[in-house]
Amino acid sequence: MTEYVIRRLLYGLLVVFLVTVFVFLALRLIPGDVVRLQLADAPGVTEEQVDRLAAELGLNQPLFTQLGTFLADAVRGDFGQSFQDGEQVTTLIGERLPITLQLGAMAVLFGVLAGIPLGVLSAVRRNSWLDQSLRLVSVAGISIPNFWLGLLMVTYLALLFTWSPPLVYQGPTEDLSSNLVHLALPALALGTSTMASIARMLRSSLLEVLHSNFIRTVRAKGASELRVIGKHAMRNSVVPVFSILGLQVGHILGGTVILESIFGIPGMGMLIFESVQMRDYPVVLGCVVVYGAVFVLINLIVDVCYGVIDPRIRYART
Amino acid sequence: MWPNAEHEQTVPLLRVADLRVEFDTARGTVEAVNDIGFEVSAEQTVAIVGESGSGKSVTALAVLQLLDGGRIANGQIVWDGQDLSAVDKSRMRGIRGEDIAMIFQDPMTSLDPLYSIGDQIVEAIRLHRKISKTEARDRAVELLGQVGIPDARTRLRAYPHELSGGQRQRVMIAIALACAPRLLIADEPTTALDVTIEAQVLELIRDLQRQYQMALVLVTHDMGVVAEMADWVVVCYAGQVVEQGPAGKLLTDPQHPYTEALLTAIPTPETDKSQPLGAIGGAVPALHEMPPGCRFQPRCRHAWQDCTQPPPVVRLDGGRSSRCWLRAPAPTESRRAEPEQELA
Amino acid sequence: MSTLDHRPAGTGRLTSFGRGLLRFARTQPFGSIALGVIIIFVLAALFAPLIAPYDPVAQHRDAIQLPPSGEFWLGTDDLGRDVFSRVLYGARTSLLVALATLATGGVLGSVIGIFSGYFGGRWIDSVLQRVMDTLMAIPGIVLLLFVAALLGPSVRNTIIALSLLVIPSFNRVARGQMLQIREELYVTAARANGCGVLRILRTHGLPNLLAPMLVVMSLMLAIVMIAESALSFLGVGTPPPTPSWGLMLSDGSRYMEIAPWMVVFPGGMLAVAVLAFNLLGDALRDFFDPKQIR
Amino acid sequence: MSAISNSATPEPLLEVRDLVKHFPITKGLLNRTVGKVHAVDGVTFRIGRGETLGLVGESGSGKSTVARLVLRLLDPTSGQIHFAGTELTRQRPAELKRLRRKLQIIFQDPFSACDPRMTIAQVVTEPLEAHRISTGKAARRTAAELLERVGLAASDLDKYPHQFSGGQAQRIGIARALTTEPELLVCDEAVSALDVSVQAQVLNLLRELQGELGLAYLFIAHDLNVVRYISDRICVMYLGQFVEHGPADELLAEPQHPYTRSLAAAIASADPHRPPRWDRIMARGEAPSPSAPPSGCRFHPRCPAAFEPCTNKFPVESTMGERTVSCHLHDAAEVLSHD
Amino acid sequence: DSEAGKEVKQLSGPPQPGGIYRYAVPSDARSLDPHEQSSYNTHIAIGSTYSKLVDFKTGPDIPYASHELEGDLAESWQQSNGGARWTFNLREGVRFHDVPPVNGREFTSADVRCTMDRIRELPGHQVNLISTVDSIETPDDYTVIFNLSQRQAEFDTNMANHFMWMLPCEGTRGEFDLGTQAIGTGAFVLDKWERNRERVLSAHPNYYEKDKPHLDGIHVAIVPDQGAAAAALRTARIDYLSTLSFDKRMVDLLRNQTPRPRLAAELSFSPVRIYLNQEKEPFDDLRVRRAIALAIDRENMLNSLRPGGSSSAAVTPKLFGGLPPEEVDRLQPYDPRQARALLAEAGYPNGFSAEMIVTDGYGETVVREAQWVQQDLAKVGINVELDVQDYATYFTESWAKKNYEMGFGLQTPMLSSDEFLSTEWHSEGARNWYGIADPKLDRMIDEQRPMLDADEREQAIHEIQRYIVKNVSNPITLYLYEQQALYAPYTGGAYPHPDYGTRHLADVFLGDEAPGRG
Ligand SMILES: Nc1ncnc2c1ncn2[C@@H]1O[C@H](COP(=O)(O)OP(=O)(O)OP(=O)(O)O)[C@@H](O)[C@H]1O
Ligand SMILES: Nc1ncnc2c1ncn2[C@@H]1O[C@H](COP(=O)(O)OP(=O)(O)OP(=O)(O)O)[C@@H](O)[C@H]1O
Ligand SMILES: [Mg+2]
Ligand SMILES: [Mg+2]
Repeated sequence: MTEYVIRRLLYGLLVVFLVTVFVFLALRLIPGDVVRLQLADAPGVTEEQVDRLAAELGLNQPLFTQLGTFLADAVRGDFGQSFQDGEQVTTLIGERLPITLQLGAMAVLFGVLAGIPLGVLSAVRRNSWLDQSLRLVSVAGISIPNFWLGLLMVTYLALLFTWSPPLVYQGPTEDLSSNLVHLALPALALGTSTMASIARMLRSSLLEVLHSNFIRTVRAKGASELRVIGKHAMRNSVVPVFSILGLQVGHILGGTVILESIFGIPGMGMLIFESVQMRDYPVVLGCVVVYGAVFVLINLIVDVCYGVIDPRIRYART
Repeated sequence: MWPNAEHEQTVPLLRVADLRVEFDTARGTVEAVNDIGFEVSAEQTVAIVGESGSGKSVTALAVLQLLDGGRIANGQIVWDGQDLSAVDKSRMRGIRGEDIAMIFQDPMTSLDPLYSIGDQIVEAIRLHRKISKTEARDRAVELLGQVGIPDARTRLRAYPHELSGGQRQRVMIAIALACAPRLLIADEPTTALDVTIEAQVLELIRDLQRQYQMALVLVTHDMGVVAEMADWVVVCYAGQVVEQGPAGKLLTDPQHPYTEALLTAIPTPETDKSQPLGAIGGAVPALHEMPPGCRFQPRCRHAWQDCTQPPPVVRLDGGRSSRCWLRAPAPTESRRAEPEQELA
Repeated sequence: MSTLDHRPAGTGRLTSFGRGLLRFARTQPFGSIALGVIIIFVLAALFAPLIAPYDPVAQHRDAIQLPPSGEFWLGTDDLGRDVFSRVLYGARTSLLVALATLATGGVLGSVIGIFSGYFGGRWIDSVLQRVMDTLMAIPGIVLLLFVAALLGPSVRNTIIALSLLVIPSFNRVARGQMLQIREELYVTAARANGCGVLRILRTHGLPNLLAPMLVVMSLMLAIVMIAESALSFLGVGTPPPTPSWGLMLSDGSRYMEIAPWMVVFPGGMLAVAVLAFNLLGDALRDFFDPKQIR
Repeated sequence: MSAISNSATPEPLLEVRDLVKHFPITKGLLNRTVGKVHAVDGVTFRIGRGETLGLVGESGSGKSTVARLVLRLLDPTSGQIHFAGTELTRQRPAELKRLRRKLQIIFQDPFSACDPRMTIAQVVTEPLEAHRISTGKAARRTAAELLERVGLAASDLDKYPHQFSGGQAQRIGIARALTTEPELLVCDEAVSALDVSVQAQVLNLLRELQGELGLAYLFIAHDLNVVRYISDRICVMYLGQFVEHGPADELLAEPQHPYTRSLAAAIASADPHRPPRWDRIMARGEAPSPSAPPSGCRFHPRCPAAFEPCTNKFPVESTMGERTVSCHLHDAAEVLSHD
Repeated sequence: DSEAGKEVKQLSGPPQPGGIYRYAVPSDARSLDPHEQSSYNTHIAIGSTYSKLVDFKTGPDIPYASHELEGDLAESWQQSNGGARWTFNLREGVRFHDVPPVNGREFTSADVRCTMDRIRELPGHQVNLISTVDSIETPDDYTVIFNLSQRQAEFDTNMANHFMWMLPCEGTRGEFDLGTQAIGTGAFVLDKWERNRERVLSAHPNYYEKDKPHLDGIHVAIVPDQGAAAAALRTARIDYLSTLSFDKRMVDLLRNQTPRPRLAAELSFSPVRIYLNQEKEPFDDLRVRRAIALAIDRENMLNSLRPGGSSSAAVTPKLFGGLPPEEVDRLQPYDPRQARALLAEAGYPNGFSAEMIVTDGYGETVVREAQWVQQDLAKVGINVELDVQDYATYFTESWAKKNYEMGFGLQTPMLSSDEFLSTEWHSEGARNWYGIADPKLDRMIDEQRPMLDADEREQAIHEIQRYIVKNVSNPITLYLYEQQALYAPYTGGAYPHPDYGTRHLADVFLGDEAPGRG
């Protein structure tokens, strides 16, 4: 198992490295002059000033030197400073990543907590009207863009209940209840598609499992239906659900820009969006590296979870 | 209604009568079991034989009310004087495992792959016995020892995939025996196993049956197994019992053309290699295209015009019976078809 | 049997296709409705110029943000353009983007997956999969913004960006399937019969891959259509004035309260289309499930 | 190792010598090989034209691996396979493909051996097209003839495999195997999955075809009665090796190797008067893993007659007429009279 | 609602002290350093924290966007030497915020010098505003004298520019980080700044105007989404919402809901413009440029896509020298007929095709306006294809590098007519990215700068603009639009100025019902 984890981590490192190189090169390819952008509204900027700023930002060096410098620094945990405001990229990410992770975690939690009962209900009452309507609900959950849900929530909660989410984001340590209330709606909007996918996936895998021989064995022992489903069928159908979660992570971490802006959450999505728009190379790169690492890590965790759930997988890997 | 076999006991432990089981499929409702009936008494071994699809497993599952998507459309399943199709769910759960236990056809897939075998045996015990986990584990060790798994205590932690097919089937047996049931239904317990292992497993079942004084319903398609194990044999074809009787008599003197054909189709050490085997032409009819009348008639070498009518169940001596026009009380010789007329 | 030989080639297939369709209609009522809806959408998109009462970009400046009426069936937008005509033409863009994305991204991802799967375990597989992992580990938004910034927003570039986004998913499924198919007994049988790699891929690989891929496609289509609208929302999708559902949705979102028709119709169409594709996907999965064929 | 003698002295159709197949067990970071599965560990046999060789043994003993090696669906680790005078292991793909026309295989599960999305016509004509023997209508005509030959109807051509019963599906497999007019047919558990009544039909068909076409069979099964019925000679395999070999009836009537005896004893019989077989079987327990075969005689941990040399010395093959056996009990002088 | 349609009035005095004023802005400052950041966000963030020497007048009796000046840190000021020497007399006893390292010490002329020195050191727009300054004299703590290299009539207006915040020497010397901290002399102390979340300000107890500010403090939330901000207004989480890009009707909807907010329409200083690259055909032809100007139905456009506004020529009308809107309309009417005629004259009777760049970086409405323009131009035969670019590409690659044919967008507002004319229309103008090179125009622009007689100079600037409309017709200024702001009904004293300052917050007060009072 440890060997497997180490191996996966090494692959993960390779992936993060590739991502970095790719994004680094791509950033230089896209048009938009970061130096001039910074001097945007300053008429009368001279070429010397442009050159000086470029030198300050390290942009006058050959591309591969820049890449090398970046990688060397990055290994030491230094992603440089934002071109925009000179803030340390690590600080910026340190501020925002936890927020995005919390939001993502809440979304996943909601998706799981709502998706699993829906899926189970659907499978157990297969082909009943309840099943059909739950299926329709879950398909609808996938069909509605999350930002659209977010917009609807904000607008109509204010209109119908004269209630709107808190305006200023508070960290969980500052004000936990405000923090949770603030993140609840976007987590709901974000988690809806996760919920829907889980419900769908769980339904079909549960149906398969419920017809399998070993479930019949459990029934033949005289176990109650609750035990059959809760203890045996669920655990056996949960692996595909986990793989969905692994895939959704990318979705959730990368798909929050609009929701963050709707709910005024200072998360990674907005940071990435703005940094790309402003060609703030160090920030984009820092974000992408961190994102890649989180992605790799979460997928590793998901895979390790497979092993925990399924001894066969554990066995196959050690 | 099947004639009551003249067993020594007066009250059978399990009585299945006129059983009809239906399934709803894409092609409409099909009758997987059309008319099956038999009785099992304490300590007796009843073998249900028949080709694939003849309804053996469905019958076995119907007894435990474990039909997945099917329903009992007709007939009775009487356990110890109680009609099982009428008892409520919780009572049925009490009967499963406690009174009637079952071993399934495929040991490879019949154990939950995610739990250790110890957990699964313990579960079977604790579902019916109010005992502590440790006590249950001790009982599990004992059971594993009985089914011949060495080093039982450490083996409790093993997962099904770590065991060979034979060992898994032994674990299945241990689970079935967990609460010392009065009836064990073994649905083809050895089909997936090697011949040498098969013999060992059958021996085990036989020994345990003696030890626990269980009645045994053995579902199989292997006449060899029947010969070794059964007191009473029920031959099924296409969802019906075509013949039943005491094992010794039935195997040596079959009273239904199907039983007879089946016995000649199986090569034995004595079969003449220079001759073709006595194959039965054609194939078992599909559920949705059953022939009218006798269901075996299209493949029967003795078929004659009466066979287009449903044959009666004819009661013969020694408690035997046969579902065949040939055994009907007043057939005139002239109405018989030429036996040579083969239907290929 | 000689009579059989005179049967024109292809009839067997045609009738079996027809039979398949009938079976589909019978066993998958939801899927059939969904298929019907999709066909209607596609036809509406194809014949938009014939159906649409107005030029979708024509601004009726005396009719700005009018509610649905006899003149403008679904109302007008903030530039006085006919929402009905725009929804029709928007179907063109949206469906084009979605379908073209699947045609490029789906095919590319599948080809990589099939290839990778067939050579599963060898170095070529490892290399391809690391590249796919990389693509997956880049946040989608970065990928999309890059393409938009690099090539500028346009329908074509939206397709490119979204294709990049879906390639890894298709690769995953196709590779998994191929790894399985590779181990199937019928593939061994084909090898024993003297079939070469290409023949095996063509006669066994592709047809057996097609069904699951079709299902993935219908599901991915939903994702792509939603992503397209998100792109428009961020201003890096389909450039105006070309109508697309996503763009209309994002344009109209600011007017949700005063001109709901601006969002209800394109949003509704989007949701219905996605729903239809999803249901079709579900239905296809059930339909192609070998257990169901019996 | 000595070659197994053969009644068909003239050049055999298939001659396999010292065939070995090891599957690597990989592990860890760099997929390094940490062990190997000794699936087939040095087997030698011959099959003459028109002859049937039965291959029996426990599950996992390497029977299927032998079959696949003979067809070159797997590359052997070492050893030679001569087929119709050509050394198969050294052939280039094109030549191999040509040779495969004469070598065909039938699998245990007829359904999974047919692509579920192909019609029977497509299934049966596939080899014809692969070998460019015929295409289109001509191929279809051949297929129709073959279907009728194996007892199906030409009208079945446009059906799909799942529309057939198991016995019919196996006939389709046989028809497909016959398309290229093979000389050797490998039947890997070809009747094991069939119902008894249908099994008899297929066995009869195989015998019939052998008579007509002069086919040779490598017949793998675990039902000894079936193997005895169809085979001229039988090889008994245990953990990748042959332990005994000889004419079918003789071998089963008077098994020499303790494992063979065990097998023969385990044969079921519908005769209710025979004593139960568990009183007869000798091999207790289950076979060890082929990745860690026991030292010396591989059967010794289960052998009731094992004595000291069995645990460390490899048994030598002793030959007696048409029979060979690898067992220390039969070393040198103590030959077949031993019982 | 019986009250619907009734105009809500601003609370009238006398101002009540106390309460927290809460409002939302769509985006936050990246840095608080006014010399590193020219952005609106930075300057409004520090606008009530720092003070300037002079500032634009605001108040109940002053017309919106007046360019009249009043003393801020300077009590009085005069020019001499024909506008080449400017003397500012500073208020005495003005104290900085009591925040280390400045610790509430008195503001003196040394701080003015520190600030000016810093401006001269760093690149940026502000350098241009004092480019004529030769030397600075600080004879005593309360006097500052600027000696200019040339006569400059509008130097005091430059000093009212938002770049001219007076920073404490501690800041310019680097004793605290100007990027993250703002310690000034303004009415409010910046207590907390959490970037992209909120800014918390409290009243400056020693503010030089004794009874101000009225408020106890200000909470500014960063709310990027307009819908969310509107929801916040509706649910009384904020008291004021500005720079709405909502449709008029949407605003009306909000206005008729409880609590009924007050609408203030404030004319933006950002001109909406079409600009043409004169180095490319056919835009080198004045007739083509003029035709484009005449082809746009801008009044209709302004009222359809924006909440209303005003026509404008080169210099925005509210500034000194701005041309009256009526005259602009007369000079540049909507006349597609003539536009077509001009095109025909220029050799394009069937029009032509061209590409127009536009960015969504200024908000979606700009892209909508571009579509409007596209259709108007289509009517006269000019087939325009829109190229929507992201802001970075648009700004640095296309516009500034003259890598375009036509462009459509907003111009960052400038605060004096000279700034407009000399940077954009002068052939050597720093932002002349249009290829305008008209010697006569250059001469006219150079000549107006030193004119001390206001009337004479105003006439000259009018003349320049007439010349630009008729003979340059590029960039074609279409209009200024109104920015809408909604105030909760319990607010009073809000008289903002369209420059980037927020000094007026010192006058704001809250009524009794204000939730911010509890
Ligand atoms: N869930 C089901 N739905 C539809 N048909 C079913 C179902 N279960 C069983 N059947 C059908 O019922 C018939 C009897 O099946 P059953 O499993 O009892 O046969 P069997 O005698 O046990 O055969 P085998 O020897 O293959 O186990 C078969 O034709 C089978 O296809
Ligand atoms: N591709 C493979 N990789 C690794 N091990 C393999 C592979 N194929 C077969 N083996 C191993 O080789 C041994 C022999 O397998 P083989 O399938 O030949 O046995 P068999 O005699 O045909 O068994 P059965 O009766 O179950 O079909 C087994 O232990 C099997 O696990
Ligand atoms: Mg069965
Ligand atoms: Mg095998």
